[in-house]
Amino acid sequence: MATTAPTEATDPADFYVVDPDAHGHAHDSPTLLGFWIYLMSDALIFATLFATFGVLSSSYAGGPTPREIIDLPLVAINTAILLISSITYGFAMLAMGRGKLRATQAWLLVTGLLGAAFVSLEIYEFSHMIAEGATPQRSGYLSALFTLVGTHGLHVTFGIIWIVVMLVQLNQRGLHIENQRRLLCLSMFWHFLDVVWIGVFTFVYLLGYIQ
Amino acid sequence: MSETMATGLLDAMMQQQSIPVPRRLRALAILPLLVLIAGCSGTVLDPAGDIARQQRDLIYISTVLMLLIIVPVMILIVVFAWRYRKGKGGTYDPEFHHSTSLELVIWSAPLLIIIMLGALTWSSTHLLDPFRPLDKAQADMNPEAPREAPLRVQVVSLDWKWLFIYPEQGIATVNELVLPLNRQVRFDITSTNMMNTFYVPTMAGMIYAMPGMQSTLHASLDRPVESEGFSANYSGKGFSDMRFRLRGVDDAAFAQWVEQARASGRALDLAAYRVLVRPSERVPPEMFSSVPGDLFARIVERCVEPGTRCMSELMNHGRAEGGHGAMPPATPEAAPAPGHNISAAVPHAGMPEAH
Amino acid sequence: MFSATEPASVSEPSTTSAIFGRLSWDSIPFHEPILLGTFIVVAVLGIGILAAVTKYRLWGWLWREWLTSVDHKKIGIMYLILGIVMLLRGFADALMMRAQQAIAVGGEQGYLDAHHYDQIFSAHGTIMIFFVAIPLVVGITNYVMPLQIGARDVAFPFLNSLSLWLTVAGAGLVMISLFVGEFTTAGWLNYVPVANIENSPGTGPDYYLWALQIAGLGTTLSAINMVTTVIKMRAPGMTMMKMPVFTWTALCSNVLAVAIFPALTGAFALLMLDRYVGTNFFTNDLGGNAMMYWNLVWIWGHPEVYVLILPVFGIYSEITSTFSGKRLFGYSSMVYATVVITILSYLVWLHHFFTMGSGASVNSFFGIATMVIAIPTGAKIFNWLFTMYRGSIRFELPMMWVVAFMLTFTVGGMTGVLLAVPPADFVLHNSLFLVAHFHNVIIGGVVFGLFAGMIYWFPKAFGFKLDPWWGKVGFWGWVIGYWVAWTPIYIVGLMGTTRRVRHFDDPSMQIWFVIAAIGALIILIGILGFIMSIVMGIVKRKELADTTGDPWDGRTLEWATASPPPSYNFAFTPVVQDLDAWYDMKKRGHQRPTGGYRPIHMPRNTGTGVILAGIAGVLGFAMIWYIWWLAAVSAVALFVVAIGHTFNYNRDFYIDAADVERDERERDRLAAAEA
Amino acid sequence: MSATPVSPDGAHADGEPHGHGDTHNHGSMRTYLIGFALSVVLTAIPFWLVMTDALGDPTATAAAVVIMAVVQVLVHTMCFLHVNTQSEGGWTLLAYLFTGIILLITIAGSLWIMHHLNSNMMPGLMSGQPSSLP
Repeated sequence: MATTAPTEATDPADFYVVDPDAHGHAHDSPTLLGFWIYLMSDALIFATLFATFGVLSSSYAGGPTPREIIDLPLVAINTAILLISSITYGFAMLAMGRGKLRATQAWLLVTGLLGAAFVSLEIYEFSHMIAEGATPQRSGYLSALFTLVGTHGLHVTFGIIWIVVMLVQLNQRGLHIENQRRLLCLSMFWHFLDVVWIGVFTFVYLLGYIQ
Repeated sequence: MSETMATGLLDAMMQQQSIPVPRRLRALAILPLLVLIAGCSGTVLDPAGDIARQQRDLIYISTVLMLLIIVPVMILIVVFAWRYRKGKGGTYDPEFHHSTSLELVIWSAPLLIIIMLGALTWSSTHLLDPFRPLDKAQADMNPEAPREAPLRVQVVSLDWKWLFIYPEQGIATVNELVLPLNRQVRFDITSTNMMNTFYVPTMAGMIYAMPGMQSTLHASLDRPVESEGFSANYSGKGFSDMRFRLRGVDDAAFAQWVEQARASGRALDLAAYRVLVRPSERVPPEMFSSVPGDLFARIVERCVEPGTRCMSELMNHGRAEGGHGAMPPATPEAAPAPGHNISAAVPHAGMPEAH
Repeated sequence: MFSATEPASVSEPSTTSAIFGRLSWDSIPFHEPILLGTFIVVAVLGIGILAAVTKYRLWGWLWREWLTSVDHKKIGIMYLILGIVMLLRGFADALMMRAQQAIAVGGEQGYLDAHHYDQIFSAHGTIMIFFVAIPLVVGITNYVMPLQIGARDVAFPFLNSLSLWLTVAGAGLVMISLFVGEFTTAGWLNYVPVANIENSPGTGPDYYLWALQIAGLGTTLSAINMVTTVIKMRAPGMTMMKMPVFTWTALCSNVLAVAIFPALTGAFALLMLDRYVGTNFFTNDLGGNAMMYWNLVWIWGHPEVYVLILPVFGIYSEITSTFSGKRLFGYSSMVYATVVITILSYLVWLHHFFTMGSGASVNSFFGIATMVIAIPTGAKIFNWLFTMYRGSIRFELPMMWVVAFMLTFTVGGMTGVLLAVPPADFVLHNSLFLVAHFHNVIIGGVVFGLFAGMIYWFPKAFGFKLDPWWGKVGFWGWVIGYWVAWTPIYIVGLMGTTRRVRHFDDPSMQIWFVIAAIGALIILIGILGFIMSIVMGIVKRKELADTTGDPWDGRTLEWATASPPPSYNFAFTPVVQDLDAWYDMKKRGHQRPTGGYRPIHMPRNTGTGVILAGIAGVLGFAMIWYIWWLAAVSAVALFVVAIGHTFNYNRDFYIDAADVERDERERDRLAAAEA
Repeated sequence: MSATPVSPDGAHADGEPHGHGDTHNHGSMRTYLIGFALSVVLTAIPFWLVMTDALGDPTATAAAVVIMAVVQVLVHTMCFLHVNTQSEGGWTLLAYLFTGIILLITIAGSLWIMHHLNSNMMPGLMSGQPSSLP
């Protein structure tokens, strides 16, 4: 088509969308894709932390070793909590899809509470370790462990705050299209944290334990 | 320089098989870098050791290889820019924007050069690996043949000066490195605090000196030199003047110099080391008549101060606790040098030496 | 271990330290004449500008039209202004270094002591990469890319504003470090162990870390925004293989930025933990591993070069094609080359520390991977070459920059491949040869391209061309200055001289540094020439004006709209049928609609970006000076403002059809008056 | 705000259904439940393996644990994050794969490099690793 000679009579419609309605464009928000790309970038921050943890994973410097500090049953409970919170968030999404505001809010609340339980248990675990002298300052290994697990915990905390904000906004405006979009972003965020946790419990806790 | 000429040079080079490169070629290689005038005084280009010479030759060969494509391209840029300027006679063909054969050339010409360079890189990187003894090739071919053991020099970068320990001679110097000619030297290198690189341009390439690490460099000098070495990696305030004198001397002069050091009467004991390790700048050369045999190992293991635990000991603790259990305790190796240990009270950890 | 400097005098907790942290009158360098002089000049200039703004009652205009703007064009221009202002600062550092090295030979120690010299070279590198090159590249991308794809704005206009102001906040912290406290002395990547708390207990590394974390967040957000924009906002008909080359390169560059900045953020965060909390990531003892810091920063560092140079390759492609009057030769191979470089550039970072001793196999792998990048890069050079072939080349300023680039950059590429051969790197690593190499690529590649791009698109943004005579002064100043300044540095590098040295013993070196200093002065002429070409362009804007919107006979969509473009970019979204969409439209007898205008949906301006970035700057400052209460307050404020912003659902509005019609009629009138 | 990519014939280039906007990505009860069930299994087994040392061999246990983690990540990606070739015209999948590659390069590359550095330069200290001296 590049080689066609200029035609005598041209119509602006050959060059521009003169009637947007006729083309039937849906208002397609870039938000979800943008948020997904943000999550990918966040995943790479975790990759950095995982790499650092891998490099420092045997730098005990005479301090505690994984077997001395890891409480596997506690980690198993925490993993279960987070996994259940994934499915409850899923139920919130399904309720949203059916347009049920109350059910959406209820499931969100359950998810938020499970998240809070997860963070509380993690704080308990950390304080226990610190009380036993396994502080982040003790060795490279512990620095990396606290930072990696703590960064994940921090993300979960942000997720909880976000859930609270969403509960308020759902109360104010219901299942507004904008709110739906935000809930979808939050959904990706929440499930993403669960994916990261798979890496954490596998590489930090399970492999640490058998090392 | 035309392409055919450059190809001819390549052929000449291939026949030559390997280094050294003919003088004619060298001059051509440096020409475009405008270094011709500086060529003779430049230390990287004027080596006094085999490793540095091979590294320099590698620079020449790679440069020539790349010029094979760079020079024609640069000529074409100028020619096209001139010939096809607007309204000056060059054919104007606005539809010329694709040509499969041309694109094939465009991708394959650089590819060929890179394949050649890549092969060169692979072999030279292994051949000139600083960890590799210089006589490795002969030793592999004829393991029974008697080999002269390399001279050992332990290098410690302090803030901001260089400490050289000659374990076999039992002496140490600060900011002065004296080496016998035509003898392989094995440098074991570490640092007390900052990261530096141990760099003597006339002798060999550089390698990092890092705290808690021991890196190794093999090199030799083959003609008498008075030269300088320094750190190439910025390490803080006193970095600029962190230089040492390098002298390449014959065996007799080296023996004489060792005797002179031994007679100097100052021992590098714990007290002297504590003074030395303090940050200082522009330190004049010093000599020590004796040095503890385990000083270097303790610097690497970060346990010079009595009462501090050595890294290998800490690590073995971790491993023993960590489940393997069966890890044997570090075996103390006989210190290769005469002299005392720095602190008999501290249990001696494994010497981080290669075999 | 003994530390390099005396530990910070941590005074007893007192009222002053509770309020001001470690900030005191001693932190301000009253006793240093150079700094004090600079401070006075900056303060006088600053007060002058503020007074002028107040006198002419421009605050409201500034706030409404610029600070709160979410228009990608205005944000792009502000990025460019930031980049040019910071270029002056970074170049001042360069001149000081050149002067020091030209003087300090033998017994002469020069006029800078280590403490200052080390800060200057650290600041020079930091500023030139993070606050000159990145803002200029992001600025041009911001301005041009949405126009090229026929979009009304970027995907997330508010985020765009936030990204800009975060970058400004980071730049602000670097500038403040000049007068309050100190900047880092640990090099442009704040290397450990120099930057460890034991070795640098002062505020320098903290200034560095906070400035770059804040600016880096801005850059990451901006990159996410640009990637989404290219994917989601293209005009109908513009398939991936019909995207302009600059858009392609901008896409790849921003994908790469999204991929690498996390590594930098991570590395800096870990160093912050080391410095503030006392963890042992990069310490010498207790299991820390300083090599890991180098590993992480170079995972970012090498691809970053491509983040900068890919869009610039796009600029060269657009310019070569436009001024040769031809479609780009080998468009698809150019695209493939760009994509291949994007991925390969992530596989080469170890070549920055071959000499650390990872062994022959690792070194050769990364060495060869590095060389392989030369293949697609070489293909690009050939593509530009054969775009010129059988062209009808108009040697206007942008095209002159392109030819200068091709000649300069090939040399830089060659020395780069040389450094990728590990045994050669063993003698050249950290030498001035290396420094000359990367200035060869960054000046000869990135900077030349940025000037070419700014000159090329200037008439689009402002409706008139730059003054050509001064533009040529700028051009020759840079090109000649570059070669005079950097050839001697290549030479002393081959003589085994290392970088970051402030004093030389060997008097035979001096002549080369003197020549290099002269070269830097010639570059100064180049910078001033460029600034003069803007000033004289404004003075002569009537005769340099362009009313067509298409002053260079362009080929891509940005030339289809008015110069400067209206806030909505295109009254009607263009429909793309071919590569070089605008050229194709012109060839088919382009016609604009003359009626039937519709209301246009646009994002609303907001001050949240400025406010958030301002609070982030305060948070950084408070953390640097250990003013804990202020840090806590600003952290809470940051949260409150950010969450508060999400309660604002009123973020867009419609431009009336009548207003659109008025703008478009005005454009027709001007064009008719010209004809 | 602006148009989506549309191919010349006017159809959406990314093959999305019209008019549904961006909120179609909810998944279904079925995918959530399948995902949850699989995740429970894939979490329980590795914990059980490690806590009881059922395989008796640390290397085998480690391998099993890592394999199950990888599988579970894929399960989450498909069932919870709904990444597939359709969503956002395949861009989410592309971004995911690209990130996966970069992630692997970052982690594997760092470990490879740092392992060689450590074994070259802490010969006496690494776990029985001899120095790289040939």
